[in-house]
Amino acid sequence: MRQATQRKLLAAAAGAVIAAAAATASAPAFAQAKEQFFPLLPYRTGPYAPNGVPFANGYADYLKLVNARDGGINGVKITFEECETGYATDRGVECYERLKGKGPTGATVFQPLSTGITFALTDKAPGDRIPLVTAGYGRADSVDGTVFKWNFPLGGTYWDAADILVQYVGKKEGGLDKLKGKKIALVYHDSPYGKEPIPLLQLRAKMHGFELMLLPVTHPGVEQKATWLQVRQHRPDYVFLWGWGVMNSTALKEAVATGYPREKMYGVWWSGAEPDVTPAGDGAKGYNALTFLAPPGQGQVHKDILKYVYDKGQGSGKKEDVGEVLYNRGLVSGMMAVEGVKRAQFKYGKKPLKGEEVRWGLENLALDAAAIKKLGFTGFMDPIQTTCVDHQGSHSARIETWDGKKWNVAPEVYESDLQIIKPLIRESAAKYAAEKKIPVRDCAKDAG
Amino acid sequence: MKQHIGIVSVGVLLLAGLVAPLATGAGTPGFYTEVLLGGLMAGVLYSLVALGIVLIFKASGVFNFAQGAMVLFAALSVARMAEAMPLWAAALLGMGIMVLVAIVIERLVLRPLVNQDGVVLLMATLGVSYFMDGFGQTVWGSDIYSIELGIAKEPVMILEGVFQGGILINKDDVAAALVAALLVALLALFFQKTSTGRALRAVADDHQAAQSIGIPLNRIWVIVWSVAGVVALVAGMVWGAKLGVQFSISQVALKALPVVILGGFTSVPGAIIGGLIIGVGEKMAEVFLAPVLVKTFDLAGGGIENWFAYVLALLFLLVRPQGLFGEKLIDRV
Amino acid sequence: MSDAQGAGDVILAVEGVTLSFGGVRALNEVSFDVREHEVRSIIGPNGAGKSSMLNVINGVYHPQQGTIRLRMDGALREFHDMDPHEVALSGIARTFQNLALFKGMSVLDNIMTGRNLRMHTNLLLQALRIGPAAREEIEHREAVELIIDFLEIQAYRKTPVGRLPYGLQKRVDLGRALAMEPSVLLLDEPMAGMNVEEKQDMCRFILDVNDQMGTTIVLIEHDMGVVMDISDRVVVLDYGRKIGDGTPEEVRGNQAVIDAYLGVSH
Amino acid sequence: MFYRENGQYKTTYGADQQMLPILQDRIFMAVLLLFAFIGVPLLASDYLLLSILVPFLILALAATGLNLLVGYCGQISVGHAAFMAVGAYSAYNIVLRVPQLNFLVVLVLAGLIAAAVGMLFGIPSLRIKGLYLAVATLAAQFFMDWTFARVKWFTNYASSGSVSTATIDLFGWRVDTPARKYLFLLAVVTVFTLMAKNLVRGHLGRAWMAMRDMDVAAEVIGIRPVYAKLTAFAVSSFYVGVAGALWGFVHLGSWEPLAFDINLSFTLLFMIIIGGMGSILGSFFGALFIVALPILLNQVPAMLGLPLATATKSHLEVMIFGSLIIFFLIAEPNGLARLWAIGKEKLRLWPFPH
Repeated sequence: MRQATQRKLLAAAAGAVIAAAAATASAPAFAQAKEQFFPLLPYRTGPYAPNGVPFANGYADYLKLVNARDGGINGVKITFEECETGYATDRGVECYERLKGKGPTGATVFQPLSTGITFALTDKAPGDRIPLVTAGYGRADSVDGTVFKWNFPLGGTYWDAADILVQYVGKKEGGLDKLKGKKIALVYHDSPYGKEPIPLLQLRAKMHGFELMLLPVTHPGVEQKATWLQVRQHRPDYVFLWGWGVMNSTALKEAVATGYPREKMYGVWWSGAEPDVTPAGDGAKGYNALTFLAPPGQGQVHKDILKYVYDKGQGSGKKEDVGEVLYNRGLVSGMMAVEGVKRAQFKYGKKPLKGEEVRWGLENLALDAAAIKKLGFTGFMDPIQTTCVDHQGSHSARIETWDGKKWNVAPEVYESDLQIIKPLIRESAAKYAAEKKIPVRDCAKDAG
Repeated sequence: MKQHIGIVSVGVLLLAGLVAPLATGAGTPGFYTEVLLGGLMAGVLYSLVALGIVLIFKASGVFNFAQGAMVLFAALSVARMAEAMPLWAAALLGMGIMVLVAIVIERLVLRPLVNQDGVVLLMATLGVSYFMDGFGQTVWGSDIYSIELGIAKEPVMILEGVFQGGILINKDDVAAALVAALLVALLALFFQKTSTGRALRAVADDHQAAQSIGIPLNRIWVIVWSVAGVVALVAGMVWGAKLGVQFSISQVALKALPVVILGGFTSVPGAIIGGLIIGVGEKMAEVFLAPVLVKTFDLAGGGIENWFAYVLALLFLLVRPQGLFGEKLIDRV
Repeated sequence: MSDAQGAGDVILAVEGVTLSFGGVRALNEVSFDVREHEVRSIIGPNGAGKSSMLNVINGVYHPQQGTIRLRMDGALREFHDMDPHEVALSGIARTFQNLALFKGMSVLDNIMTGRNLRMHTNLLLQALRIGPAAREEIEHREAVELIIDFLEIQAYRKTPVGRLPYGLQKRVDLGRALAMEPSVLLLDEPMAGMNVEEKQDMCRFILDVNDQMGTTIVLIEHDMGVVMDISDRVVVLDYGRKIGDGTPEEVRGNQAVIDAYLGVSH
Repeated sequence: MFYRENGQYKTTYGADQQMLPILQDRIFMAVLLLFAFIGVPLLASDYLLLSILVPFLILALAATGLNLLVGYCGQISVGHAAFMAVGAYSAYNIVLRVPQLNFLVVLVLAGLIAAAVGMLFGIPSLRIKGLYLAVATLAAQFFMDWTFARVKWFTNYASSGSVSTATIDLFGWRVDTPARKYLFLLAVVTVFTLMAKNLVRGHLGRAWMAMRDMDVAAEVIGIRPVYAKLTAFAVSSFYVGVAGALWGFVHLGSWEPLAFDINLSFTLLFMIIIGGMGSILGSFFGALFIVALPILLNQVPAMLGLPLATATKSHLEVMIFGSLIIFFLIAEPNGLARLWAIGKEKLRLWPFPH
């Protein structure tokens, strides 16, 4: 008898599931509200959650700030929805499909914070006419707007990062020519993200005669004993760390355990946040990382966020985490998306805009020092200016060092060497265009 | 006879693999020793997870896929509770939680599935593992948390006179090894000296005999799962102290499967030795063999330690299915 | 009784078979033969090695010593370390003491598996189920229906075997073996646990098989009445040794057999 | 009342051996297929097509493949995503190197390559089973993941290790819109499902089930274990390989080895446990359930006015998966497919249950 009831319940549950699936299928038609919809693809769970959470909080908080402080973007209210990706590509694609049609005008712009998901969405975005902003990650060759019309790696790519690191250690050695005979090890996350800088480093290695050791670390990156034993065996002069999530802190711990000096370790900008160093405790002291925009700390925009968002109990995270490295990066990413919309509103009017209209805005972004100051981001980013050919807009970065308590950013600004990177970008983009049979845009004719 | 040839050849191969790097001069003796030690340390952690699995398998015939999730859950509990109380109190409370977990698992999962096929139970523990991963992170959060055992992380250089370049030793590694050894000794005492322990051994040897001397099977399961829970707690604390308490702990525990295959499903010494062999084997392979493979086949990097354990276990299975110390299995019609 | 057909030539010969597990000898230099068309019984107390004997003939166990010969294509041929499916191919079928039916399948499918060794259409044709595959399936279905009619289990065709009462399951087990159209049929306690009526039915089936299909039968059974009734010749095992061999009357008078059974039976 | 088989007599064995012996079932299936082929593409939104139906169809195909091995032949595998990867990378390389080949041919070739690899890793099943076999399939999982990440040839020396595909072109019909993707998959999956159904009804299927239920008895009645087990591995890997190729080409478009990691293997296993082991229909139920659950979790609480945090939702999701696995193993080991069958049984008797 009991079993029979159980079965009935089960059957009912199964029926309900199927019915509900059918119900969600026919998405309700949205009234033409004055709203701009922002899809968010965070990862608040899984091995990368420690890094995904602050970024997602920063991004969401900025959108909340714009609504609370300015009443939206020129009167168009921002709505947003999160869809957890767990840093997994297939989940990311599902989330993209789920969110791309939401809101009165569809999704404004996607920022997946995952190079793997970016690769997948790069194929889909042109069909759906939605731009992708990948500030500081994604495909390095997508700088080329003639091929990658919908991608915007604003502010920096991994080729810039790798190039700047080589320049920096060259300078430390007393000139790039002094790198001859040196050994540089790349300890990288074994995914498109970690592999992205390799072509540039190989090119630089050939140019300057240093030896490049490639040491991949498998997802999620908690097993690095063997990697660091190899570091100990070969004693490279520098270690470049291209890690993400738990991999970074593990790398630092293993470096401590194998006695590799942290002063000779340089992380990419995704390996230089608080969750990366704090688990390693004092062992992380002396470790360096790049920071391209948004160093840690608080400025005008943070004051606004605390006032308009957190003091009203609307904050996405904890109050004391506002101002962390990755939080700030989320903030800047959110801001650039909003500025893209603002720019597009100049051309298309102050109404909810479609993805392809926002794309134009992102391609014609011009944030100079004055504009940045007005937004309250002074000291958190460099000026940025995009064009049809250059979807990146800024090629500079700084070096920060962990002193055991906080990140100290050195004042020098480094610029990547476009002489070296540009041909690489052109070559790679051309290969992509040929593979996918994409027509190349002519920027002189096609401004919109 | 055929069996012995298989074993001997595997042994010879393993030994050859061990000696090869030295013979070919791929590393200095000092460095070689460091790799060996690194492997042993990784192996200790595998052993600790495998130990829990073997205990449960011995007493209830269940392969506990959820042991990794239990390690994570225990470590998360201790790490988060230690934020509010001294570590020892958190650890004690953690033990209490693991006993509670054991009781719940016995009531809700094992009892209804009694006498089911081994594969069904395996899948059930896979379900338990998913549940505990989600539950643990819901209750305790999904950041990286640290457990501070108060041991310095900076390595010490020893034997500089003996080997060129000396050998780096980590105090926390040594501590981990000591803790593991202590745990095994305690378990041995528990099984030899206490009446509960002896009863557990009786069950392992013969289920019916155990029932006939009046030990309720349910209680035994609870006890065994509790013991395995405590083992998980120790593993979690050692691991957590070393690498931080984080979701991925639960995944690395998959490696315990090849370990118990190598050591034998029912052998406690097998779990320890199997863990050490896998640990040493994969580090040796990664450091010495992978660069050769990479050069020969122009691979995009090494990383063979990801599959080395499984492939080793698979090959081993083909020559000796019962593992190093396991009991021989006979199929009856 | 099947005397009418008369005992034919030797179809199966067991010679000096010894089988041990670890140190325990389950069978010790056992020899006997089976003639075509006869009903040959193997009896003995529990643990005498009867089922081990069938397992050796079946190829489930490989004996340490001794040979087994089977008549194939008119001549007795020794088969050496054959695997069970090879034994099945050479015409020996078997039922099991503890039901070994495929419990997830219907009665029909269980019996159909007995036809498997005669079904040869390849994977692709089966997947498409066209032409030869469909024809083959129907052809064998017809053969199986004959068996179902013969065993009087028409009503249970599509029932999962697990739901049938014990006596009917035993019939399905027999049906599965018959579907192989064996020349020799090994029956391991086909009547164990049955009531009198069921036993009578089963006896009838066995004799009909022996009569109508001419199948040679090797039978293990505990019910002495049944054994003495339907067997042409009987082998007696005790502790893995053969202690008696002959017609039911001869065996009944054998002192060694009486001694062996004294402790067990009356 | 209307679901009765009274008066439907079978006069030939051919008629009795039909896939759906009851007339009403045949009508239902015909209507369902008609609706799936004509109604759905007209009515469904792009989101429903791309996010639910496309992954549902592909995963149902993969789950069917896994079910042939685990549910029908009783051989456990916790590494089937590896064979999906083999299918996907094979298809990628065939298209890359022989671009003029029709994609349907590519699909079959990819499946065959996966089948060969599957058989290779199935060889240990001849000696070992259960847990022991699990380690063999885990070896397949991790070894194949590694191979595709490391051997540059497989990814055409892409520096990122990620590969991307061009749109499929079938005799000039481009599979690019959501509706076309859906239709293409539906056709492929329908054909393969029919073939799977035929296989399990034929003598090979009976051999598999016999191995599963009682391997010694199966051998004694003349079934060759080598043949039965290896064909199960081969056919299963073939299906999964085809599914992998479709997953890469139709669903993802571009992917990296991580797309076929161990979690996908577990997901496939969960599908057949929840859906029903040893049931083709169950594979579909399981796939639908697992594809739909996260989406429902995302949308239903919000509809009820209980918005959940993103993290809670995804933790809740794994908790629900975990509990459901245990629940089904305890309460209904034959999964949703069995519930369906019970429902039909009830309907057959309705409205007079006695």
